[in-house]
This record gives sequence, C-alpha cells and structure tokens, in this order.
Amino acid sequence: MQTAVDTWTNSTTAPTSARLLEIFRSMMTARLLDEKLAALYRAGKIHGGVFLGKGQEALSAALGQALRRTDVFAPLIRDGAGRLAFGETVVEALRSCLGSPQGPMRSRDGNVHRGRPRDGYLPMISHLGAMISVVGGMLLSRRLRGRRGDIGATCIGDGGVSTGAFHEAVNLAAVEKLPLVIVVANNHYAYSTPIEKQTACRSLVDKAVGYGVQGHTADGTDIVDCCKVIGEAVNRARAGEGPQLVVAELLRLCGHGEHDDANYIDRRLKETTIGRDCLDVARETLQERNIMDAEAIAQLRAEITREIESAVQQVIKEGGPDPFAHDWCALATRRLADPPL
Amino acid sequence: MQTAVDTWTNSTTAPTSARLLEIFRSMMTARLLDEKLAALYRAGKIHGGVFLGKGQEALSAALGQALRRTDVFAPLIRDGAGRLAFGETVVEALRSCLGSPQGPMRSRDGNVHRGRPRDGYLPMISHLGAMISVVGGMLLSRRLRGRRGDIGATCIGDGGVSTGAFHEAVNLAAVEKLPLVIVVANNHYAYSTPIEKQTACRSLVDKAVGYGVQGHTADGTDIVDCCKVIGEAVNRARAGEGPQLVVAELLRLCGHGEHDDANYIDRRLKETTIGRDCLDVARETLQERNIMDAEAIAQLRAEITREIESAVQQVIKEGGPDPFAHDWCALATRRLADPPL
Amino acid sequence: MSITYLNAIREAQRHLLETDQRVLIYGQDVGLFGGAFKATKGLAEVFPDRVMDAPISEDAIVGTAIGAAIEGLRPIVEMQFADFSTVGFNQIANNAGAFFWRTGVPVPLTVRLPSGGTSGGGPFHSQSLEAVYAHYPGLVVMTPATVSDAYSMLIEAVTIDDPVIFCEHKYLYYHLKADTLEPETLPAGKARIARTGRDATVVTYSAMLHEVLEVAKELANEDVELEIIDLRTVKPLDTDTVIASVARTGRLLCAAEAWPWGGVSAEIIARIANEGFHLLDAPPRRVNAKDTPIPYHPDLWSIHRPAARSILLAVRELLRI
Amino acid sequence: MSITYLNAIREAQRHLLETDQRVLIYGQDVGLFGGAFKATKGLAEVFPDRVMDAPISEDAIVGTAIGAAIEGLRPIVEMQFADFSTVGFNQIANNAGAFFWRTGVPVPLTVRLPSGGTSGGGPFHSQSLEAVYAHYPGLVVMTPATVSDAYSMLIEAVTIDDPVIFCEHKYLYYHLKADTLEPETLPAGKARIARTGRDATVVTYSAMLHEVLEVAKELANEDVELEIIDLRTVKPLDTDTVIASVARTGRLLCAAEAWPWGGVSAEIIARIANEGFHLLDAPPRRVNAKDTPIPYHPDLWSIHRPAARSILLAVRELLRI
Ligand SMILES: Cc1ncc(C[n+]2csc(CCOP(=O)(O)OP(=O)(O)O)c2C)c(N)n1
Ligand SMILES: Cc1ncc(C[n+]2csc(CCOP(=O)(O)OP(=O)(O)O)c2C)c(N)n1
Ligand SMILES: [Mg+2]
Ligand SMILES: [Mg+2]
Repeated sequence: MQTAVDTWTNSTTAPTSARLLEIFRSMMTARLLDEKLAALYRAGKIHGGVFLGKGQEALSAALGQALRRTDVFAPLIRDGAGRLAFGETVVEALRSCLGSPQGPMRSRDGNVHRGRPRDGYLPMISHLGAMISVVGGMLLSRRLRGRRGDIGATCIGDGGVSTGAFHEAVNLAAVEKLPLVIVVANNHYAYSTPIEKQTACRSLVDKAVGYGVQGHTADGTDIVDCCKVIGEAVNRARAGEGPQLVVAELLRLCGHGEHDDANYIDRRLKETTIGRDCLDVARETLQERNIMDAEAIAQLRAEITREIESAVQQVIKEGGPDPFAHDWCALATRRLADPPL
Repeated sequence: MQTAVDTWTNSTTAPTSARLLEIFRSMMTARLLDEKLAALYRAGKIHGGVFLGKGQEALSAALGQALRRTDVFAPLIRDGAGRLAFGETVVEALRSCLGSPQGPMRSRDGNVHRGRPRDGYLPMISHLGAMISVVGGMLLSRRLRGRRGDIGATCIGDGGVSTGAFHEAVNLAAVEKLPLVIVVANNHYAYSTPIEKQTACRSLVDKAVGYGVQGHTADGTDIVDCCKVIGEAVNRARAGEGPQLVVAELLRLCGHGEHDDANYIDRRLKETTIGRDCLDVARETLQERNIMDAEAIAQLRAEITREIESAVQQVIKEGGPDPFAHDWCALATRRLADPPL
Repeated sequence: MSITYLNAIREAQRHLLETDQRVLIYGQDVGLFGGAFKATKGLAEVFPDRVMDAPISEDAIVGTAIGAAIEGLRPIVEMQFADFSTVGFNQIANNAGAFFWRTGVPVPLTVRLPSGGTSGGGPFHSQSLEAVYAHYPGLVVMTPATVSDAYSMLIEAVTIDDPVIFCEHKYLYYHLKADTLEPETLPAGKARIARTGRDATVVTYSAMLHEVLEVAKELANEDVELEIIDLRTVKPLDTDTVIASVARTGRLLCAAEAWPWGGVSAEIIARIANEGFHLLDAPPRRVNAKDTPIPYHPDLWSIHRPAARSILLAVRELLRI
Repeated sequence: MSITYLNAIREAQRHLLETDQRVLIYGQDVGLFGGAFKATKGLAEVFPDRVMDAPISEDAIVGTAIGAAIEGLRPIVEMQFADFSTVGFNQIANNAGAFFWRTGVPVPLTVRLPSGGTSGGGPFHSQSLEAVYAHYPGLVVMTPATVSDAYSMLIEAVTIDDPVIFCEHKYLYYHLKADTLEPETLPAGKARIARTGRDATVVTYSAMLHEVLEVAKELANEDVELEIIDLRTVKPLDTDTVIASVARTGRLLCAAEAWPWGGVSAEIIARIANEGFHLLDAPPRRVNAKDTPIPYHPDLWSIHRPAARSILLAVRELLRI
C-alpha cells in the first residue's frame, strides 16, 4: 500500500474452511438471485429497477458472514451477498423486490431498500451515506444501555464517500469511538463517474488518518483477503478500538442497474486483477484448498437455483397488496394522523 | 509536526517588513474595532450579537494581506482582521454591524454576514462550511472564462470542519484542482465544545492527505509564522498546485460572542504558547525587528482609535433604514415576484 | 415564583431525564455549557451520560438520534437554531419521517427547533420552518405558545412514538413568563380557544398568539370580541375546533410569523374554505411575514413580521370596521 | 417527427449551450454518459468544458453553481432525482434564495429536479418538492406540463436572473410526446388555460394536467365542461388567471401530485378563498397524494397519487353530479 498511515493493519489470520464455505454459498446465491432479478425485471415483473452486485459478492458476503446476529448491519445497493450472509432468506429478498405485502417492507418500499430494523438489519434510504450515522446511533444506544460486545457494519461506494453524510457520520463515530466497521467498495465508478472525478486522493484509505480511525485495504476480488481483512476489522471494532475503515478494490461487473450496459468502464481496468470475477476466484480457491471440488460446486449451484426458482414461484403466488384495504397512516400514533384531505 | 504526510510544506521565505507592518495595522484595527463593537453591543446599539476575533488577528490578517484585490475571499466569524487586510474599511464594517442602509448589506443582513461579492468579497451565510463551495464555483467560473492567476481563500474553525459542507466542498475543489486556500483556525473550541468532542484525529492537517491536497500548519499566535505559511500556501495555489489546507493552532481570547464569558476554556491551554495574544507577539516582533518602536505603536493605536471613533459617529449619524420605504422584493426579476399576500 | 418559557423547556427536559431512563439529549453545546440558550443548563451535571455534546454535524446528529430511537431510546435533539436544521433536513424528512411507514418500527425522536425572529437575528437565525416539516408525511409538528404548553407539550412530544418537530419560539424564551407551571390537559393535536369571542375567529400559534391577544384587548374597547385559537400543533391540524369557532363567528383570519407561500395560514384557510365554506360570512384572510429573507435591522424586522399593528389592520378589514 | 418531453429538455439545453457561452451544466453523470435519464446526452461531446460531471455532493454542487452564477455564468444543475435535492437543500434555500436580497447580486442558477412518481419508484425516487422550495423566499419554481413548456420554460429559466427550481416530471419524460416543438409565448409566471369550460375550474400543473384532461374528456360526454388551468409556474402563482376562470365557472378544484399539507393546492385555495370568495358557488376542493411516503408497489402507487379516477370523483362531488 502506498500510504504511510500507521494505523495500517494487515492481519494474517487464515480464514477457516467453514467460513469460506459459508461466504461462498452466499456469494453464489447472490449471483444467481441477481440473475433471476434481472430476468424478472426484463420480463416486467419488477418495476422501477434492479441493482446488482456482480463482482462485489466476496467483499459483501465476507462482511455479512463476519457479523453476529446481534450486530447491526446496514448494507447498500450492491450487498445482496452480505444480506444473505447476515441471515436474509431468498424468499424475503424476493418479497421485497417483488413488492409482496408479506415482505418486511410490506409493498411500501422495495428492491435494495429493505431490512428488519428489529433484527439489527437496517433498510437503507436512497440518499447515499445517510445510514452510517443511524448505525452509529444504534451502537451509541447499546453502549448507553450497557449492552456491550455488539458492533455495527455498513457499506458505501467510492462515490458515496463524497457525501457530507459520510463525513459527518464517520467523524462522529470516531469521536464517540463507536465499534463501527465502514466498508468502502471502491469499484472505481459511481454510476458512470470514474474515481478521478470523485476524489483526488491516492487511496481512499488515506482518509482514515484524517478521522483518527484505523484503516485497512483489501483485494475485493479475493475471498480470502476479504475474509481476513474484514475479520480483522470486525475483531478490532469488537475489541473496542473504535471505527474501522476498510477500503476494498474491485470492479462492478455489471451496470449500475439492469438498465445500464456499463460501457463507460475502462477496458484496461477490466484486464487488471480488480477486474477478476470474485466468484471465479472463490471457486478456484475452494478447489485449491480442497474445500469443494468442481462437482460439489455444480451441485451447490443446482441446489441454489432450485431454491430460487421455488422461492420465485412462492412469492409470485403470494400476490401483491390490496391497495383499497391498505392502511394509509404514516404515524405510529394513529390519533395524531391528519385526516385525509 | 506529528504526521508523516509528505505534502507537508514549510517554507522559510522571510516576510518583508512592509508586509508585517500592513498585517499589524489590520490586526490592531480589528482588535480596537472589536472592542468598540462590544461596547456598542453592551450599550444596546447593536442587536443580535457581536462575534469577535480576539486572538485570531494574526492568522486572519496574514491571509487577507496575502491576497490580491482580484482574488476571492470568504471570511468567517472571526475574520475582522482579514476583512480589513483584504480592503474593507472601518466605516463599511461598522455600517454592516449597525445595520446602516448605506452598508453593503443595506440593513438586510449584518454583523459577520457582510461582503461585496462583486469585489470578490463574499458574505457568509451562517451555516458553517457553506461558503467553501461557493468560492470554488467562482474559481471554476474564472477558469472556464480563461481568467487565470486569481485564487480563492476561505476560513473555517475546528468545529466547522465537522460539517458535511466542508467535506464536499474541499473534496470537489481537490477534484477540480482549484486554486483554493482553506484556512482552519483551530482554536480548540467550537463555542463551548472542545476539539476532542469534535474530532478524533491527531491533527486537523491529517485530513489533507485524505482529500489529496497539500497541508500546512502554522502557529496562529505568531505573525511571522502565519505570514510565512499562508504566503507559501497562497503561492502554491497560485502556481496551480491545487487546494491548500492550512491549519493554525491558537486560542480564541474572548467568548464565542460578546455575551459569552468563555469560562469553559481550559486554563492550562491558556498557559501554553497557543494561549499567547498574537497582538502582543506581533508588537514584540515589530520592535525586535526594528520595524516599529513602542512609541510608533502607541501612535498607531491612537490614530486607529480616532479613525474608529469618527467612523462610529459618522455611521450613527447616517441613521437606520426607513422600513416603510423599504423595497420588499426578494427577486432580481421584479415581474416574477408573487404579489404580497 | 415566575417561570419563563425557556425555564419550562428546561424543566420539561429535567423531568424527562429524571423519570425516563430512555431519554437522551443530544446537540451542540448542550452539555456542561447548557446550550446556546441555556435550555439544558444544569442537566449534564446530573445526567452526564445522557446529555451529550455533538460535533457540528446536523445530518449525523439527526441520523444518530434516529438510530438511538430505533433501538428504544427517546432522544431529544437540540438544533442550535431552527435555521440550521436545513442541513439535517434529509435525515429528518426522509429518514425519520418515512421510517415507521416503511418498516413498522417507530422512531420516537424529538427535534427541538429554536425558532422565530428576535431583534437583530437576521436571515439565518430567525426562521420558522414548521411548514417545511409539516409538508412531509410522518412527522408531528408542535408550536407551543405558552409557558405551560412549552412544558407539557415537550413532555408529550417525547412520549409520542413518532418523530416530533418541536418549534419553540426564541422570542418567548425570556419574554414570556408564568406564575406557575400548570400541567396542560389538552393533548397534542388539539387546539385551544385562547379567548372566546363572537365577531371573528383568529387562528394563530407560537409567538403570534401574544400579538393577537393584544389586538383582541384593543378591540374589546370598541366592543369587538375576537375568538382566538391557539393551534398548539400544526400537524396534525385541529380543523374541528377552528370550524366550530367559525360557525360561531363567521369570519376567519390566520396570523403566522412564517413566510406565506404554503404556510400554516394557507393550510388552515384551504381546509376551512373547503369544510366550512358555508359558515364564512366574509373572505378568509391571512397575515404572514413578508416573502423575503428575515431582515437584520430591528426596524426592518419589526415590519417584516406580523405584529399587533398589522394584525389589527387585517382584522379591521375582515370586519369592515 | 415526434419529440418527447425529455427530448425537449435536452434540446433546450443544447440550444442554451449553443447560444450562450455562459451556460454550464453540472451534475452527476451528466457528461459523456448523458445523465441518469439521458437529458444531457450528446452534449458533453460538443461542449466538453461546459458539461461537467460532479461528485456525489449535492451541497457542494449547488454551492459551486451559486459561485459560478455570482461570477456571471448561467449554471444548470441536474439533480439525479428531485428527492436528492434535500441534501442540497440548505444551499438552495438559504444561500441561493437569500443571496440577491442580501447583496443585490443576482444568482442566475437553474436547478433541474427530475420529479414525481413513476411505477416502482418508491419513497425516495418519486417526490414532488415544489412546495418546499416555493415556501422559501427568493426562488422561482417552475413545473412544466407539456413538451413545449419543457423546452421553452427551461430556456426561459436560464435567462432569468434568479434561482429557478425547475421541476420536470419523470413520468412525462417518455410518455409525453408532441409533433413539433412550438415555442411557447406565455412568459414565466403566467398560467395557461389548457381547456375552456363553463362548469368548474380545475387548477393543476405538471403530470396531473394529463390526468385532468382525461377527466374533462370523459365529462364532456355528459355535457359537463371543465375549464382547466395549467399553472406552469407555482411560484409566482398566477392568481389572476385562476380568479378570472372561477369568475366564469364558480367552482374550483385543485389537483396536484404532491403531499397535501401546505402544497400548491392549499396555496391556490387560500388565495381564491380570499380574493375570489364571492365568485365561489361551492366549497373549493383539492385532490392530492396521500399523506404518506410514496409506495413502491405499482398498485399502491397508483392509488397513492391522484389520477383521472380519483379526480373524477372529486369533480363529481364538486358539481354534485
Ligand atoms: C445523495 C445521493 N445522490 C445521488 C444519488 C444517486 N445515485 C445512486 S447510486 C449512485 C452512484 C453510487 O456510486 P458509488 O457510491 O461508487 O456506489 P456503486 O454504485 O459504485 O456501488 C448515485 C449517484 C443517491 N442515491 N444519493
Ligand atoms: C451548520 C451550523 N450549525 C451550527 C451553527 C451554530 N454555530 C455558530 S458558530 C459555532 C461554533 C463554531 O466553532 P468553530 O468552527 O470552531 O469556530 P470558532 O467559533 O471557534 O471560531 C456554532 C456551533 C452554525 N453556524 N452552522
Ligand atoms: Mg462505485
Ligand atoms: Mg473553534
């Protein structure tokens, strides 16, 4: 790494096979689910848009897997894999994307804007950077109530780092020394905008020192490195060392949304290491390490495909909401709702 | 300095006597004007508040003096000295503070919210950090129109650095490599809030590397150091090296406003170098360097006092606005004003 | 004993901290310093963990409070001035406002906005932003006008499971005093008839109530009796109380310190014009601030905002007297 | 030839860039990519210096544009969605809005807000924020409803010396087409009578115009003739045109896609109730979106927003037919 930041860390803790396997399963599921979502979108079954995580599954799943169910997780657009690793089911993901009234967002919100706050799983609002401080507040609350040991984790892109919301929230977390892991997926583009138009710094991890937090970098295409670096950051946060900023380098191997062909992505970048498909890399790693052979992987793939297909059938059968029976009250305190005008 | 940031710069260019003298004059004028404003406030002649710059005159004046009249300057709360050094007259400052209709803000805005945008002198809005991007936009505009050689300068406090506006604006300036000097007056408090509650970084200049801009630190109590460091930053900006972040250490030797006794400021801090009164330091420096002797300084002081007294007389005599004759139209395009309701 | 509007806000917060472990105060300088207006003075000494100084980061302050509220705390955010809430606007409107509707998880957050004009406040320390927040769904917006309401409504705000924007008026902080703190029995969402009368209904809230009361006193000398309604909450709006009053008086004037376009006055008139059209004997009117930024000079300011004098003129026109 | 509302916006910008060296387009992905909706497609190729990609920094984007405008440029900011302008709210409302009044120096800035609902847009990609901006002094707020207006009004917006909030409707982007781009002759601030009628006046703007036109067509079969007013600009509001129409019809309905509280409908009704009270033969009504965040599911969304069906019901109630 190019910077001389002394908070730089690089653990060598080797991830266990069990962890890699779990991560791999989430990655594979996310990839196949994304493909299905894209197909549903093209078939007109999903309105609005679908936003995919192709190429970012290793990083995302490594994070979701590193968390405990009592932790707080606020994923972002490209974190289908992390959501699954944190415990979301395929059915639940589909319910949100298809707008099912049985999903956690009850048809009111959907696609990537899904979560279950009561389970520490936060539904993002679209405004980039806005969820970071919310996670911070949850951690602060737990500290105040004497609940220790939980951490929070949240994701952002190279573009989202330019928001004032990111700055304020990371700074506040540092001041309060909150156990927060912020994972920046530097996929070198924010929609079509290349990173040179987003920041002039040499590496986004150079921001760590300015916030007084610990910084880490990871190869976002390598399941093992993601697992190690994120594991390390999570451990440090849990140990009370304050916020951890993880910057992973990778590429988005798809459009910003299914509508976008991403032809703005520099071909030369695609040919570098960060242009690798993390799922291929993971597959090879698992085979090399004799965790899974090609046949087992193919079997897993088939199994997941079946799971997704049956989930799609189920969710489509469940049907949409009844707009006339819908409860149009934005307040928890019903008596304070203004009468309909 | 504690960081290993390689953009660290420390010029040894010695400031000329003429520059020091100009800076000193602005410092002294600002100090005496502040005292007068405080008295006017206590006498009920100024409503709302007065915000003083005591202890920050060297830094502020050094900046104002380093700029050309064609540059852009967006001072903040404690920049009375810099405003004068940039060309504001005592009469004009008083007109704004007393709400004179002949002042540049024509009774509509006042105290520190004053300026003359056509002269490159921007009137702050209260929201901290908001003016930085505006200066950036002016510089961008000049670049687009082929006007080269001008720079922009703006000031912020240790507290203002926590705003999202600061982050977005500095980052944008770095991306566009704008000739912008951002001077952070780290007086260790934001109103009553100590810097430990504002940031966890070791030095605010550590933020420079994260934005990819050049960082500098100065002893804000030392006229010579301020002059050197700011001169260097201004030169680099003008030479096309992009944004320059100057962080100066000092203390505010007064309350946040005249209403505040600042008893929250740590006594021990006051006893360190940063607790020195920059005006005393400057006086000694000028005497040591044989630029001015004690008598000349006393004379200067008397002269400035007379200037201020006569300006106060004049501005008070000019009187206030006629509210019934006032033009209540918020738009430049009169025909598009909504009729009064 | 004499208690100011500001004291009432402090005492409400003290009471809340004392009686509810979940209450947390968060904002710039609210700790040992006691806040820019001293609304939290003396509280950090007693509750050091639950009265916390924040950095100058309105977006993150509100976001943090949302997170704390989701987890079951009852945070009170103090904005240093209402005007600075524009920097935290997105978190309030889009995150706090939509959260319950989207997820079913309540966000019991109170945002205190020191609002309204004072002499010399100028364009950025004088704003009344109730309309901006009331326009967004999912928020309750309170605008207490009396010492008792400042106390009781703040306590109520914190017990409400939804985000409450609590617009407290800076002019009333020191100017408004009461002998005792009578606990208010009207719940949020209910307006109060601050004065009964037969000739016209004047609907108002916050500091303007006191201007209108002055007008009523003056007109009483001419045997004109104004009925005055203090809205207390501007979202929800207690249209019923207003309609019932207009049914008695036949005439409606709304007086509010905020800018006119889309303000509380416009909303009230739109409702009464619709629901109480046939009760009106004359066109409903409004008096608002002028549609410009709020001026710094005291003489301009006192013309810019509505005051007894301009309200009196409007009432005379309404009554054709 | 057939030109969409979106094409019109692009062509207006092309025309502006071609004819005025001071015009600059700034926003996320507006450069070679041509913008999230392709409203700037092909422009960066021709004007590489004046069509600039911005970082994800709405506050700084607007601040930068203000600076450029002060210096004499004519920046057009594209927000990726209107909803994200809440993050740049402070710069728009407090810095741009107050600047001319405070300093006498104009800020000729245009902020394009891709507004309004589309199927599946959800709570944060569907908002109509005209009322929030119209409440603040110092801003002009435009809401074009037709292809010609999208073109002509955008050109006019950029020539205006004040900050203009240009609310263009995303639903109309592709759905609305015209055969030619007829230059509009009505200036900003003037409403258009989109259809003449005798039985009731329906005031609307932006995408809702087309829903209302549908209703009018349907009612024409029953020999009911609606007069339809397309406001075009919501600040300033052309009250005169509305009053003149109400004078003819005696009945008023306002239909708007935004939330009800303090919206354009409320403001219109408040004005007509005041200035045109005696012209009204029935209580003025409004139809707005429901007061909740905008739902994601298409079926909920189509009930949440006003549409021909709900507007028709309201008109029937207004006319008691
Ligand atoms: C405040 C804000 N501005 C604009 C957008 C629109 N937007 C959605 S995603 C995106 C690009 C995000 O880029 P990055 O953060 O790098 O994440 P990536 O898409 O590359 O994963 C933009 C501009 C937004 N969601 N929020
Ligand atoms: C966005 C915003 N929030 C809050 C305030 C209120 N405020 C005015 S000055 C100040 C303290 C500023 O501290 P600092 O930036 O360190 O500057 P100093 O006063 O020390 O010179 C605060 C909180 C403000 N002006 N803007
Ligand atoms: Mg990216
Ligand atoms: Mg400070």
